[in-house]
Formats: sequence, C-alpha cells, structure tokens
Amino acid sequence: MLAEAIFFSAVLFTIGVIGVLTRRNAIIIFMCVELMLNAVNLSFVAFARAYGVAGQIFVFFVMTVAAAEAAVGLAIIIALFRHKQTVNLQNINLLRG
Amino acid sequence: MLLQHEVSAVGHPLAGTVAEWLWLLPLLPLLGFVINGLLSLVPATVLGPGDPDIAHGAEGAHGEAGHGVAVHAHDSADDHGAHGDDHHRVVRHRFAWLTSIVGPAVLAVAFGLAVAIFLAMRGVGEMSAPFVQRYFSWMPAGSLRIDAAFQLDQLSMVMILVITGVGTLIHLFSVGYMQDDPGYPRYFAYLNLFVAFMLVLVLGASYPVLFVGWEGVGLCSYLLIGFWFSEKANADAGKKAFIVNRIGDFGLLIAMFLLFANLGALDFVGVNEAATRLTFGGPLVTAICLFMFLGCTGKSAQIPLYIWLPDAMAGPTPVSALIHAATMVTAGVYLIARSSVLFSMAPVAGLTVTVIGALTAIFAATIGLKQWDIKKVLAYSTVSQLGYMFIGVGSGAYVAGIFHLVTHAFFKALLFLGSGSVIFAMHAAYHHTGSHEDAQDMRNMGGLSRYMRVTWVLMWIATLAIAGVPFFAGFFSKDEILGSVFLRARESTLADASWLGIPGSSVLYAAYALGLAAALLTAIYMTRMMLYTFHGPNRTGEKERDHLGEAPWIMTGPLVVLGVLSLFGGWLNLPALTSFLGPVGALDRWLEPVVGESARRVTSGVAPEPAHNVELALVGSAVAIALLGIIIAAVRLKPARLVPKAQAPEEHGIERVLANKYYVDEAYDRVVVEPTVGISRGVLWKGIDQGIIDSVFVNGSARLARGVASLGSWIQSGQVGTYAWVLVIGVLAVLGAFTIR
Amino acid sequence: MRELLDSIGYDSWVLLALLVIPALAALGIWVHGAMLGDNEARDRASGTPRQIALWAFIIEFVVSLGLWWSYDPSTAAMQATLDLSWIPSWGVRFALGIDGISLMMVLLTTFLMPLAVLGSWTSIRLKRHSYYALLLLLTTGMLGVFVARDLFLFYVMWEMMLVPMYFIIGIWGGERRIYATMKFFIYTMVGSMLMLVAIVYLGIKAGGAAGPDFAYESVRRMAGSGGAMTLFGAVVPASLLMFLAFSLAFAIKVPMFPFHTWLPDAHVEAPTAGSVILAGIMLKMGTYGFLRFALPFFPDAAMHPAVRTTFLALGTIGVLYGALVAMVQPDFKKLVAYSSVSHLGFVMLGIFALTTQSIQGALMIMINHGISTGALFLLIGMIYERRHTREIAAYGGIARVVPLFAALLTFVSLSSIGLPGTNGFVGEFLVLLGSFQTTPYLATLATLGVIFAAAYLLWAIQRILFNRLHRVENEHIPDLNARELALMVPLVAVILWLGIYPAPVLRRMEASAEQLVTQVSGVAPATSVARAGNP
Amino acid sequence: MNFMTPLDLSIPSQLTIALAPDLLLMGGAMILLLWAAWRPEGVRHQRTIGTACIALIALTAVVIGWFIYRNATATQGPIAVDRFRWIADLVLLLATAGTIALSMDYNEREGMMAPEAHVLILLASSGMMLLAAARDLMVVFLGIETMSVATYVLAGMNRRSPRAAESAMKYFLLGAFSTAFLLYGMALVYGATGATNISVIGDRAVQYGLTGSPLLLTGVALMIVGFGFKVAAAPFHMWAPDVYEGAPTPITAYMAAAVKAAAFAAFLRIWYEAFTPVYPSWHNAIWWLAAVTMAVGNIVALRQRDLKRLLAYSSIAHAGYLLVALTVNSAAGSEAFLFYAFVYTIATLGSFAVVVALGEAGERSLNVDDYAGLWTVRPWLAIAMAVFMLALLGFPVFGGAGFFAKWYVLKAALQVPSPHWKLAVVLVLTSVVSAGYYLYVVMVMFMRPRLAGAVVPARSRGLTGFVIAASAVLLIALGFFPERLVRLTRGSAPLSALSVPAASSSVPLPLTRPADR
Repeated sequence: MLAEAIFFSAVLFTIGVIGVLTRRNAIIIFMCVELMLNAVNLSFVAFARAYGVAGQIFVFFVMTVAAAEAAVGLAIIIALFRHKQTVNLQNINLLRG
Repeated sequence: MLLQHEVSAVGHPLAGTVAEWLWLLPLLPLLGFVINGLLSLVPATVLGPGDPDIAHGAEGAHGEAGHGVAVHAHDSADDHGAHGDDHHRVVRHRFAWLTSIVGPAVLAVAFGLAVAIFLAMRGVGEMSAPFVQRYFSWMPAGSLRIDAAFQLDQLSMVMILVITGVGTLIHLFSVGYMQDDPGYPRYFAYLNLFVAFMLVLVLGASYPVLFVGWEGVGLCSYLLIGFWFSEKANADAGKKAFIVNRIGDFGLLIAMFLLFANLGALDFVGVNEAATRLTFGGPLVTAICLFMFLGCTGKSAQIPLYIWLPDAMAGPTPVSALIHAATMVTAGVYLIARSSVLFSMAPVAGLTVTVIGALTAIFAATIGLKQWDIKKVLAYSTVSQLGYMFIGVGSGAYVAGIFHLVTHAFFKALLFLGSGSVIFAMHAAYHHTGSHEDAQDMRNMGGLSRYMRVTWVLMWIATLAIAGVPFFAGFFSKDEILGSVFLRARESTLADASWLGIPGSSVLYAAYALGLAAALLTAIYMTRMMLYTFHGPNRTGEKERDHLGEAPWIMTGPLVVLGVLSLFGGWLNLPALTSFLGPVGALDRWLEPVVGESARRVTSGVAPEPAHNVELALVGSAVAIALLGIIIAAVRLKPARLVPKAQAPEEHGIERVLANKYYVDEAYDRVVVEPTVGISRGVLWKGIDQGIIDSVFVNGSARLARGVASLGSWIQSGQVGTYAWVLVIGVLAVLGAFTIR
Repeated sequence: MRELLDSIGYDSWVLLALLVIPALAALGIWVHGAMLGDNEARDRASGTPRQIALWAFIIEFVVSLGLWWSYDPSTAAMQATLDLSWIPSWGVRFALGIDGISLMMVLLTTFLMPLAVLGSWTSIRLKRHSYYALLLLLTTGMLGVFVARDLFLFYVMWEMMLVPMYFIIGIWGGERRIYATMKFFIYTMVGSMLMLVAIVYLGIKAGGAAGPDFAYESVRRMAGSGGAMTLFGAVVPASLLMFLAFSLAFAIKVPMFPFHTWLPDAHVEAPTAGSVILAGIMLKMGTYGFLRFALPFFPDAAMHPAVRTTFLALGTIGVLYGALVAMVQPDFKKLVAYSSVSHLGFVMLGIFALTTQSIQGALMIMINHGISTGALFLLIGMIYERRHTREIAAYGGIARVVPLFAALLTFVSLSSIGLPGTNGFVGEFLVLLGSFQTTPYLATLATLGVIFAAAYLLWAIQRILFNRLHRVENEHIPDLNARELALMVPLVAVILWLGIYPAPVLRRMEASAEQLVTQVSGVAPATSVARAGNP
Repeated sequence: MNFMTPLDLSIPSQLTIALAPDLLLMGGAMILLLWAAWRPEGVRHQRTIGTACIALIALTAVVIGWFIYRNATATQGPIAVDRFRWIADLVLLLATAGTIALSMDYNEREGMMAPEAHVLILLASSGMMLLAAARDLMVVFLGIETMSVATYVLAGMNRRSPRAAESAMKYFLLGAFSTAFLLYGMALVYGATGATNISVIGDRAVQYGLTGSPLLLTGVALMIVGFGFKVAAAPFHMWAPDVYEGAPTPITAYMAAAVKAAAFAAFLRIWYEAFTPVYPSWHNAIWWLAAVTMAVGNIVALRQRDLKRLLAYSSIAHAGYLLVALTVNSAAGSEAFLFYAFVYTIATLGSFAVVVALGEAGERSLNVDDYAGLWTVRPWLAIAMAVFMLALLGFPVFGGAGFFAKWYVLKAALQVPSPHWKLAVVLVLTSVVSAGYYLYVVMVMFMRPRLAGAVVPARSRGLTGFVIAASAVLLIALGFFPERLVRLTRGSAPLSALSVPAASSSVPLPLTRPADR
C-alpha cells in the first residue's frame, strides 16, 4: 500500500515537473506546480500512516501555504497581464543576459 | 676607515718610501677629471675666430635657454661632411685656459711621482715580492674577499712609466690640438679619467680591481671615440668599441669565476701561489687562460674582436695615440704577462695566443696595405703590432712582449701624433677655404714634407722604427720576439705540446714565418704611407696649399721627445749581439722577479741562449726583410700618379677586398648583429612575448573567460521555460552526484 | 650613534613609526583635501599635499636611517622587533622585525620615496591630494611587507600595496593605463591568491590544535615537513605544492620569465613615480619573498634538483631574454622595463644558486636595480615632461641641448650596465661569481647578459643623446632645473658609493645571507674570512 | 528569567520565550500594518512607518542582544536557542533595517507611496528569523514560505514597472517550482526517518543505519535543490539575475543580502544537524555545487554592464563561497559562514545603496558606464563604492573586512584533517576572475572621464547616504579590528555540532567522510 502511494506520488510529481517544463502559459505552469505540491502531500499522508500524525500536520501547513501562495501568485500574474496583455511566458523576457 | 692600511706591507723594502704614495697616482688624474668635468658642465663657450655660421648654429642650439655649452660639436649647419674629419668648429670654452693647465699638469705630476717611485724601487735593489697596499675592503662576501688594493712590482712600474710618460706628452699635444674645440674641458676630463683607470688597471692587486680599470678604460675609450657624437658614425664607433670589448670582458669575467671557483683566490699573489698546484697543461688552467685571452682579444683588438679598433679612429687623433696605440690596447699584453704563471702552465693556451697573434699580425698588415685614411693605416698597423706582442707573450717570451709594448708605445704614439699634426695642418688649410674635402685621406695629401719639416723627419724616424730598421727602437723589440719564437719552436714546453693536433713546434715555426711576412708588409705599408703623405706632388688643392704649415710648438714638442724615445728605446733591452751599444738585457733583469719563473717554465728551465750564428741569421733575415719592404714600396709606388680622393677611380679585385677590410664588418653584421636583432624583435618580442605569452595565455585566458561568460549570458535567455529546464537538469545532476562516491 | 639611539629606545618603536608616519601623513592630506570642499579649491591648494608628502618622506627617511647604525651585523636574528596582539582568535599578530635582508629593502624604500615625490613634483597636476595620499599609503604597505614577521600580516600588506598602485597607474598613467593597470592587478592577484591558500594552510599546520599560528618562525619550523596531496591522481609532496604557490606569487612579482608581460605595460603606462616605485621597490618584493619565505620554508622543494634547475634556467633565460627584447624596444620606458626583467633574472639566478656570494650579490642587485632603474625612470620622466614622448626615435643628438641630462643619463645607464666602480658591477659580479660555483654553465650563459646589457642601453642612449639633432622640436628643450638636479644628486652619490665602497652594506647582510644558505642547504658555508676582521 | 537552566521547549510558555524576538517582530509588524493601512498614502506617512519599522527592528535586536548576553540555551525542540540563531538574526535585522532605510528614499523617488511595503519587509524578515531558528522541517517550510511569499510581492512592488512585474512573476513561478522540490525532499526525508525534527532525523539516521537509504538520500538531494534555489547556487541560480534586475533596487539588496543569509542559515543548520551522518553522500554534490556556483557567478558577471545584474551575478558567486563553508561540515565552517554573512551583507547593502543613490527616477542610469568619472563629481560615493567592490573582491585594508571573510572561509576549508585545498584553489582562482568585474566598476568610476553631457548626480538623500557611509565605515573598521566580531561568531556552531563530545572548533565532526576529491 505504502509503496503504491509513494509511486503514485512520484508519478504525479513527475507529471507536474513535465508540465512546468513543457507549458508556456503562466497559469498552467502554476497549476502544474500545485500538482507537484499535491503529489508531495500525498507522500506525506502516506508516510503518516506509518509514522503518525506529523506528516498529516505537515500537509495542512502545505495546503495553507499553497493557498497563500496562490493568492499572491495570481495577483502577480494579473499585474503582469496588465502590462503585457498576455500570460504566455515566451513573450515575457525583458529581463535576460 | 676608508683608507685603513694593513700591516701586510710593513715588512716590504718599499714600505716607508715614496712608494707609499702609490694611491696618489690614479687619484691625480681623477682630480683632473673632476675639475675638467665640472668645467665642462659650465655653459661657457666663447666664439672663436672665423666661421660665420658658428654664431648661427650656436644661436639655434641654445635659444632662450642660454645653454652655451650646447655647442659641443658641429651640427648640420656647418658639418664639414668629411667622414672621420678630426677638426670641428672653432669655439673656445671660456675656461679653456684652466683646462690647459689642469689637464696636463696632473699627468706631469703623476709622471714625476712615478719616476720618484721608480727611483725608490731602483734604490731598494732586489725586490722579489710585490709591494701590495690594501686600502679598504671592497667586496667581502662569505669566503670571498676582494680588497681595494694596489700592487707595485717591476711590471706595473714599467706600465706606469709608459702611461704617465707617454700620457703626459699626449696631453700636452692635445692642448694644441683640441683647445679650440667647444668640448675642450670635456675632452680633458675624459682623457684624465682614462689615465686614472689605466693606472688602476696596471696597479690593481687583484683581477677584480684590474677589471675596474679594464672596463673603465673601455668606458673612456667609448666616450672619446664618440667625442664628436653628433656624427652618427662616431657614436656608432664608440658603441661598437664598448660592446666588442664587453665580449672580451665576458671572457675575463669567466676566467675570474673559474679562478675563484677552483683556486679560491682572485688577488695576483694568491692566484700565483695557488696556480702552481694546478695540473700542468690541464683542461682547467687551459680554460682559464683561454677565457682570459678572450678578454685580451677584445681589449687588444686581436682576431676575432679586432674590428672595433679601426673604427675607433673616429675619435680625436691624440686619443688614438694614447688609448688606441700606446696604452689601453696593450692591456691584453699586460694581462698575459701579469698572468704569466697561469699561461706558462697551459701550453695549449700559449700556442693559441701565439697563433692568434701571428694571424692578426699578418691579417691586419694586409689590410693596412690598401687603406687611404692615414689614421686607418696606423690603426691596422697597431692591430698588427699588437699581434706581434701576443706572439711574444704567447710563446712565453714575456719580456719581449712587454719590450715591444714599450717601444711600440713610443713610435706608434709618435706616428699618431704626427698624423694628428698632418691632419691639423690639412684641416686648417681646408678650413680657411671652407672646403669640405677629407683632411685625413692620403690622396688629398702628398708633398707635405715641404710644409712641415719637423713632423716629416720625426715620422720617418717612427716609420723606420716600426719597420724594424736596425738600431731604431722597433728593431730590437721585434727582433727579440721573432727570435724568441724561433728558439721556442726548437725547444720548449710549447713545442712539446700539440695544438689542434699540430705539433707545437710547427705552430711556432709558422708563427715565426708569419711574423716575418708581417714585418715585410709593415715595412711596405708604412713606407707607402710616408710616400703618399709627405712625398711626391701635393694634391691638397691650389688654394688650400698656401695654408698648410707646421703645428705650434706645444704639439711638435712632444713629437720631438717621442722621436728621441723611438730612436733610443731599444737601449732598454739590448740583445747580447749588440753588447757594444750598452748594458745588455736591462729589461730582462728588471722583469725577472715577475715573469722569470714563468718564462723558465716555458723553456723547460733552459735559458734561451741561441748559438751565435743562429742569432746572426735571425737578425739578418729580419733586417733584410725590413729593408726589402721599404725598397719594394719605394720602387713600386708612384706618389706622382695618385689623384685626389674626389677623382679617385674605384678599386677592383683583391684591392677592393683589402680596402673593404675583407668585408669582415659586413660579415659580422650579417651573421651576428642582424640575426640577433631580428630574432629579438621577430621571435622573442613579437613572437614569444606578444604572440604567445600575452596573446595566448594572458589575454587568451581573459578572452576565454569572456567567451564562457557570453555562453552563460546566452543561456540566460529570459525564458522561464529555459530556467526550469536548467533547474531540472540541475536536479538530475545533484541526484547523479549522490551516486558517485 | 648607537648609544644615542639606545637612549631614545629607538629599536622598540622605529618599525612601527615607519609604518605609521606615512599613514598619518596620508590621513593629513586626506583631511586637508576634505576640508577644502570642492574640486576648485582643492586644485588651488594643490601645492600643499606634495609638501606634506615630501616632508613626511624625508622624516621617514631620517627615522629609518637610524637602523643603519642600530642594526647589529654580527647576528642574523630579527632585530628592532615589535610584537603586538592583533587578532588573537586567529593567531594573528602584529609582529615586526628586520634582518640584514629587510634592512636594506627598508632603507631602499625610504630612500627612494622622497625622490619619487620630487619626480612627481610638476608632472602630476591633477588630483594631487589623492595622488600623494596614495603614494604614502603605498609606502606603508611596502614597508609592511618588508618588516612583517607574521605571515598573515605580510599577506595583508602584500595585498594592500596593490590597490594604491592600481590607482596610481590607472588614474595618472599614460594612454593605455587602464589596460596596463588591470593587467598588473589581475596578474599579481593570480599569484598572490594561490599564495594565500598556502599561507592559510601553513598557518593552520603550524598552529596545530591550538588554532592557527602565523608567526614566521613557527611556520618555518613546520612548513617543510611531511604531508602529501593528490593531484590528478599523482601523489605530490605538500611542501612542493606550497613552494610552487609561493613561488608563483613571487615569480610574477619579480617578474620572472615567462610571467613578466605585465611589467612592460605597467612600467610604460605608470607615471614617473609609479615606475620608480614599481621597478625600484615592488619588484624586489618578489625576490624578497623568495629569500624570506619560499626558500627557508621549503628547502627540500626548492633544492630539489629539478625545481632548482628550472628556476636557475628561468633566471638565466630572463637575463638573456630580457636583454634581447629590451634591445629592440622603440619605447625607452619599455626598454628599461625589459632591462628589469634581465636584471631580476640575475637576482633569481643568484638566489637559487645559493652561495653566500650569490645571495649577497642578489641583494646588491636588488638595491642597485632600485637605485639605477629608479634613476633611469626619473630621467625618462624629466625628458617626457619636456617633450611628451618616450619614443627613442623622437630624440637624437640632444646631448648638445641638455648636457646635464645627457651626462646623468649616460652615467646612470653605465651603472645599469654594470660598469665597475658603479653599484651595478658589484651585484652582478657577486651573483655570477657565486652562481658559477654551483651552476657554471648557466652562470656562463648569464654572463652573456653583460654584453647584451651594454648593447641595448648604449644603443638606446646613442639614439637619444647622440647622433645628429634632426628634429626642430628637440632644439629648445630646457636642461634640468635645480629640483631635478637635487633629486639626482643623491642617486648619483649612492651609485658611486655602492660601487666603490659597498663593504658596509655587504657586511650588514652577510650574516643573514649565510644563515639563509645554512637553512636552505643544510650545510654551513665556508667560514667567512671577512667577517672575522670587521666589526 | 533565569537562563542558567535550558529552556524546556515542550512547555508552551518557555517556547514562547524562546520565540520572543520573532514574535515581537511579527506582532509589531501586524500592528504597523494596521497603522499603515489606516492613514492615507503619502510621503510623510511612508517615512513615519519606515522609521517605526526601523525602531521595531532595533527593539528586536536589543532583545536578541539580551539573549546573547544571558547565553540562553534550550532543550531539543522545534526551535533552536543558540548563538548561531542570534547572530544570524542580527545579520538579518541589519540587512532589513538597511533595506527599509533605502526603501524610504527609493520609494519616495520612484513615487511608490505604499507604506505597507516596509511592513512587508518586516514580515519577510520574521519569516527569515524563523528560518534561522528552525529545527523542525515544518518550521523550516513555514519560514521559507513566509519569507518567499512576502518577497514575491516585494519584487513586484512597483506596479508601474513591467520589469518589476516580470521579475516578480519569474521569482514566483520558479520559487514555487523549487519549493515543490524542497517539499518533496522533506517528504522523502520524513518517509525515511519518520521524523521532522532535524536532530531526531540525524539521530535516527545513525540509529537505524539509514546512511545508505535511497529514500533519505533522494530526499537530501531534492532538499539541496530547494535550498540551492533560495541561495541562488548554480545551476539553480537562473532566476536571480533577472529578478534582481527587475526588482526595486532596495529589494534587490534585500534579496541579495537577507534572503540569501536566511536560507543559508537554515541550509547550514539542517545539513549540520540532520545530515551529518550522510555527509559522505552529499559531500560530492555540495562540493560541485560550490565550485560550479563560484565559477558561473564570477565568469558570467564579466559580461554584465547593468550594475544590478552585475551585483546579482556577484551574489551568486558569493553563494558559492558560502557553500564552501557548508562543504567542510565543521564548526569552523559555521563560524566562517556567520562572519562572511555579516561582512557580505554590509558590503552588498552598501553597494546597492550606491546604486540607489545614483539611480534616477524610473530606474535609469544603472549601467556601469553611467558611472564614468564619478570620482570627479561625487568623490565620496565613488570611494565608498570602491570600498564595497574591494570588500566583495576580498581585499584587505581598502576592502576592509572583505578579506577576512574570505580568509575565514579558506581557513574553514583547510582546517580539517584532509583539507579541501582544491576547493580552496577554485575559490581563489574564481576570485581572481571576479577582479575582472569588480575592478571594472572601480576603473570606470576613477579612470574613465565623465561622459560628455552626463548630468551630475544629485546629492544622495539622507538615509541612503547614511547607509553608504555607515557600511563603508563599518567595513573599514572591521578591516582593522575584526577581533570582536570573530569572538562573537566563535563557538556559534549549530547545536548538534557543538553537542558532539570533546568537539572544539578545530576538530571536525567525528564522522567518516571520503577523502578529499
């Protein structure tokens, strides 16, 4: 059971990574990151079954923080959209070198 | 503290005599140098007579700055054009009078002191050990101890007398010759400094102190050759002299290093003591002697380093007389005589010296045959005569070498000063008419005997002396050298040794033969010089002829004295054959404590007493050769057919080769100088320095870093996607690093 | 004299004073400049900083002169020592002291600095406050290098002096000053950074469990011992790597072929005083480093035949290479710069030949080169101020116009050539004589440098002073003025003094040189004859 | 309160005491936030809030000083009470105070009248302090996120600037991405050991023989990624130049100084306390991370002409130097880290302050070449900047304590039984490379003539000037007298490193580690 959960979590995490690597839309990338976080949560929960409550508490922290992060992140993306009228990251490279 | 005497000399017979004042000898000319040197820095020229363009040139030179002394020499405005022309603008220095007094006076006093010391030495009679005076410690370093010390012995006494004696005469001559030159005090400063260094050279009690004088005289030679430095040729000649001499000095330095590394001593007394412990004829002592001889070839203008001496004629003529004939160039001979202990231990080195000497003698003599510049003839003659001296000292006839050194100093100084007198007259003549002809080319002379009787007579005396006509000074000394070589070819350690596989005796016989041949040529070219200069019709020019005339007494006076010495110099060391003339072998006896033992080592302890008939034959052949040479020249040469330089046709064939001195200078240029400069510039500087080290390594690493930086900047594309990719690659790399232990 | 010095406790404060005086003077100039407010006011009062600097340096020189008498030549031990706590947690002490080697370097520095100020007197026109303040700070750094007895302190001083020089070249230098100064700085830094690693390593090793210890003697005792490191799979003795790290830093500073290419650029572009200091003092730090650190610390590494031969060969190559390249330089300053490579090659040869004579000779060359090359740079600076070119070809025949300059240039060149009777000869002779005993063939090759030296310098002065005066603009060059003469006189005097009577100098360095030979070779040199007789 | 006995962190009241500085700062920040929101935006208000923030920081610092003075200790728990934490806190507070001071001037110039910005900085700082104190992965995560989320916002604070928006977006996306790795790493570590408390993790790793556990090692590796990102270590540094360039200059200074120091403090503590048992496994990774970071940062900086970007790469390079201190895994390493962080913070703050002083409204004149001839018009600024550059380069005397910082790291690298001399060599050689750009800045200021038509920069505003002067003076003073600071950092290794029996500062952790590479 544990092994499957871990494996599933790893797969989910990898999907998230691949999403970040391949997509160009800021929102979708952010969603992929959220996917990765949830994969981690899954791991925590799975481990918590073996070790006790600490893992589950961790998951709560992660969820809370992710929510805060989402709020800030979306605000940033909107601010950017105001300047660029796009959230396609390929068009956003004022800063480079 | 500076002049702390050491007690070592206390027991010496000379202690407490006037010889204690030895240190004053070089100090006196040094004082002259200081005074004249300061005067030369005083901007104080006054315009001399004539030369309207002087004022113009002077004005151009000082401008508002008002540095009058700036007019050291002719500038482009009134260059007389003639290459090697001795006489320049007539601008007398304000303090010329003071220089005229100080310059010769210090020398005269020094000569007086030298004579006094000589008398003191005569007075104490037998003196086997040198009189060494230590003044202060010069270079103490560990086991090395070099003192500033002077050494007086019979050999240095001879040298001192020649230097101060002939030196005084030449200084006096210079007063007349140079006083209208704007650089007059500077000239005397250099000349005085030269004498000071020359005295240090012969007085030094160790090789390093000798070396001080050795390089010091080289410096003065450099300065005096380039005295009229505004002419590139003169400056070139000075530089050439210095650098070529440095090549020789390299040898001398190595010799010193070898001495110290193997004998642990550098003072003459110590070296002579330790030298006897060396293996006779061993590689070490041979190497020491050969390196030392390399030094001699530089200073004394022997093959292969003779090339600077003819060029050195660019200096004022009295300089040629003093430095490049009478004193400095003979330093090599002195050095070998001084190191006779070492050389007598190294037969191969001795043979080398002899061979080089003989080759130089004949080689220079052939070149002398075709020179037109009167001073160049004398220059090659000097080289040739120096070759003789080396034949002498090389073959172990040290006294003969020194003897020839002394007589040569007399007659060659006379010849040079005589030629100076001629040039002085020529120049004055051309100067009056404003002509730009060459005042030193014999083709522009001819028949001068009518205008300058005294010079003419005295020059003939010197010519006969150098040619080896009996009873003139050169006859005795040259004869002694040739005779010694011949005898040593028969039996001596040299004859027993082999040189490059050739038996030593053959080498010495060959040297003898070459010496004879050179004697023949000497007689020819000297007679040629006299004929072209003083005899036949005059070619100076119609207008100029009226201005030719004898030099003032201050110049002819020294000539007369030298003439007397050239006549009777041979009395210094009469051979047994001429015992009717006076006491025999005075110099032999005088130098016995210094070189006697070494000479005996060469002759295997046998006194070189030739059979009477052999000696007669030797002398006879030498005399015959000399007379033959004079006769050939007198018969073959036709001064009347000569045309002035300006109209002279080009030479052809062997004549041209001789006139161009076998193209040796050109060869050296091609083989040594140009490749060195070329490689330095092309390969070392542009290639290695700028090309490899700087471009490839230094700036290359900077370029490399900047290249990598560009790559980094390029990856930093501003794309979040790229960054994420790099991050993930980083993740994989970190995970990978965990698998490596 | 000694009694007088003892009565004022001279030995106990002199070294500290030498470091503090220039720093305080720099502070004074800085305050003076700051109080003036704006640039215009500063430019108006620009005479003051040079006065302050000159007097500070003169006081410095006078103060340092006491060392000449207070120094006891009979022992190689550190003298005039001072040992204060600085950073106890790191085992770093503010420890000063001199032996015969540093004594001469200190005196050389204090002697040259006032002359450097006089040489800058009129040629530096802009931002004089900063210029002289930097010059003073530089002096503190340089003296610090020579008197530090603590490796950490030494390193701090070593790096410290780099910065003022960087600014001096970069701000007041010639056209390509920026390239030159960056090259100088980075080149030097490469070496010194590796040395830093070595110093840290040694300090830790010397201190053991009690924390680092950088005291010179403690480090020396520990440095050469044991330890190995793997480098690309090969096991290399740690002492060898440490030695190489030190050597690189010093070799660049010397500069030893092939690490010399910063030198021509830096020398050429630096203002006169910068060149004088670079050549006269800073190059000596490299050779000083070899004598003080690299050799005594790692005798085994340094005396390993392969290493030693390499250094001897590089020294010899430097002698010949520097001279040959100098010969073909069109720029006189560059020529002198390459001649420095040649001279310092002699020093390297002497150091690694490791005989009492060669070491003493090397020290003499270090002094002489400072004097002679310093004088040459000063003279070049004087003529540059008049004609604004250093191209040899731009001159010719000016001896007629500026006889005093000509006489001095000739004289100084001759001393640089090593004419006997001048200082140059003593050093070269001793080095070659000493080296000949250990490495005759290389010494013979190096002796050839004597010939080339004559060739390049005489050729150069011929093209500058002699030949025909062919340029109109050279006809009105004013000759040296009183200030310039006054600053040359001490140099000329020292050139002659060291040439004729160098014994007092040699005697003061003898014990230290012999101790070095003993330490490094492990064999005491043959008993000195000279020292027995001389107090 | 009596600190003679250690605080028992299982008791809530004692835990509160242990958290007092953090709580003070956080609580104070909340109140200030309300105050800031209460009043209309305006220049005066902005300054008032800023001043209040600095006062609050000062108060917190006093409290911390009191803890240091009383030498407080605590039992094992989620929070560390040790010197390491306090000194890291002081560094962070110093950086924060400087940043706020700069912001006050900067925001006024740029017309950003939001006083909340200062409070946000305080909140980020309280996250950092938590990070410095954390001994539990959960606290670490909380601290990191508190810090990061606040910093994302700060980076985009200037709403009128598209560059700031882009900067914030990049920071946010990549930050979140890396946080996921960090978190996944934590999960795996938790999975391997069953603990989130770092000392417990360390104990269990030894106890259960987990040193070869793939789960644990993968977790450690992924956590390296997360921290590597926060400290901007190559190859996780790509965000840094862009974000630093786009963010408002004071915030850039804040990120370069404080964010880096805080992340490093946690990095160091976790690796020292939890992962020392698996040191042989992560040593290689960190070694290469350090080497590559030093090389990349220093080399790529050579191409930069925008000063903020240049300093960004410089800060990457310095992360590399700090990683060296981590690599050695010894008490000397942590001392070196604290000393380095202190000096580096001052120098960074100072140099960015100069950028603030010389920048013109709208973030113009940030190119190095705009500084040409600065010396002739604003000598003091030029001199101060030279001091900062030399300090960052690591030069003694003129660069003040910069040299000592570098030397301390070197000492740490070499003061272990088998010294990391190759890493030391990489460090010094890349330092040489860094001379290429630090000195370029100095060169431009002092040796280039002023550009034709360049305006004379206005006199710097009071606080900026003060920050510059104070930084320069402090650096120089520390360059002569570092002893007090050294004393402060001595014996300040994280708890377990000290708790090892008979450990002294010169003895490394008593664990096997591979021979030096």
